[in-house]
Amino acid sequence: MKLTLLYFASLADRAGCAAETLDSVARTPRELYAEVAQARGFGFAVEHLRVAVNGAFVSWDAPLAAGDEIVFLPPVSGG
Amino acid sequence: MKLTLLYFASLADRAGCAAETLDSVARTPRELYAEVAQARGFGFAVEHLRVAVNGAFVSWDAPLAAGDEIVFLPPVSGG
Amino acid sequence: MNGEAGDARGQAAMPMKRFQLSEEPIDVGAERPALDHAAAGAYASFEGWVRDHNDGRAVQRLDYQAYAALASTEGEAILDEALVRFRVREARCVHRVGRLAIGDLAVWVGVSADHRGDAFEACRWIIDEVKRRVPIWKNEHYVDGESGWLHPDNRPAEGV
Amino acid sequence: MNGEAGDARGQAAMPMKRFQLSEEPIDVGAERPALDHAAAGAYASFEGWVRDHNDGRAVQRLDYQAYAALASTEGEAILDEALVRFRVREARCVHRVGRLAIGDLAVWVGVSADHRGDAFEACRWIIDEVKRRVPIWKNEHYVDGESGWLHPDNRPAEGV
Repeated sequence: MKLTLLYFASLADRAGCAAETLDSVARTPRELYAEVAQARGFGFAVEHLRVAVNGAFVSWDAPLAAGDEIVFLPPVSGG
Repeated sequence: MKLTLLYFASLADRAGCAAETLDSVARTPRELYAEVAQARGFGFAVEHLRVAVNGAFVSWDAPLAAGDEIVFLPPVSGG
Repeated sequence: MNGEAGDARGQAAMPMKRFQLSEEPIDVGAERPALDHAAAGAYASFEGWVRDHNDGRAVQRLDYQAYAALASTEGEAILDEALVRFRVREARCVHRVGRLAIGDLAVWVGVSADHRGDAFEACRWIIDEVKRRVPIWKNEHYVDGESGWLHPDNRPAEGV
Repeated sequence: MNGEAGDARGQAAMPMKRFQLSEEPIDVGAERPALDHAAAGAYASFEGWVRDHNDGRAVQRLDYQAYAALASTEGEAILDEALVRFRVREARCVHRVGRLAIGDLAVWVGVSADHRGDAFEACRWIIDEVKRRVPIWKNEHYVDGESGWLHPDNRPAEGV
């Protein structure tokens, strides 16, 4: 199914882009991250990331649906 | 000896004046307060007041000298 | 007479969000009227400024990047939660995004309350939560020409 | 690089007192530059406003009376002590005297520091000490026409 990923901060730098659309068989954010981290060379373990789907935080094992917008969020540093 | 007293807040209201000069034989602020409290009808016990002489906090048993300016300070309510 | 009453009344009078991302310099004076309240005797505020150094390195400027959609809802959730957790009248926060120079105001938090203890505690809690939860990232540009995204790694992300 | 260094350097550059009594409205914007510091990332402030009620009574206005000579030295001592006790860069306080109306700013405290925890703690400590130690008294004028000096009697004066 088609999924959209947005990248921020060091993940965007590493990916070389702010967004991409891909076809994936991943059923959960956890499976998707494993796939993308290998392809893009992301170094973060999932325990150091949060994940959002369609603009809301979700669990790593939440089900994904076609057309979802997924964001892997590295540790924040605002303020 | 001649002493000057300044009054603030409810003590000024009770005394009916902001300052007075008087002759006293009081050797300490404690003795002076006993004398003045009786004359003026002040209700505060010394434990609820602080006392300053010549612009600095002092002990109730500090010695007084002629010409001293004494202030009995009721509990404060700034801020 | 706490924040909940203010909420109910504020639907019409206070359409503005409590949390805002801003690409323009933060105008604290313009934010303040939202916190005025005849019954509120205490106002506590916090401002975070861009420092000229961090971790021993000389900083020249920095960029803040936000995942805007989620940062807005998460920031709003923090302020709404503050109004429930603390006895405060109103609370606001503005966070800059984009390019900032040394001495620029990066984040402002303002809280009004009847009593100063509540104002201080809520203000402190809000800035702590904003720094912990809101998806905003800082890219520091150092005087030596290098730059880097800050991802505090001493604390794993919590919850979901 | 804490307040003590700032003190030494500040003798010439910073002739103004850290604590001020003011018969005029407090201009926070005019006070702020004294707290700017390129190394200070955090600024915490407190403002105390005149409330429209106290202890269940409707307040119309109030007067602050100070024993000015001692209030100035005691206020200054509190701020100097804050620079020693806390890792802050600068700290200031202005307290109004005279007649104030509802919503007027009665007291302002501002603190700059490298880290927010120190800024918050010092700011809170300063306002607590000012309220506890500085000889200023509040005379509340109530809507019903009565008035009265506030002398909190639940805590005896300490020390000397």
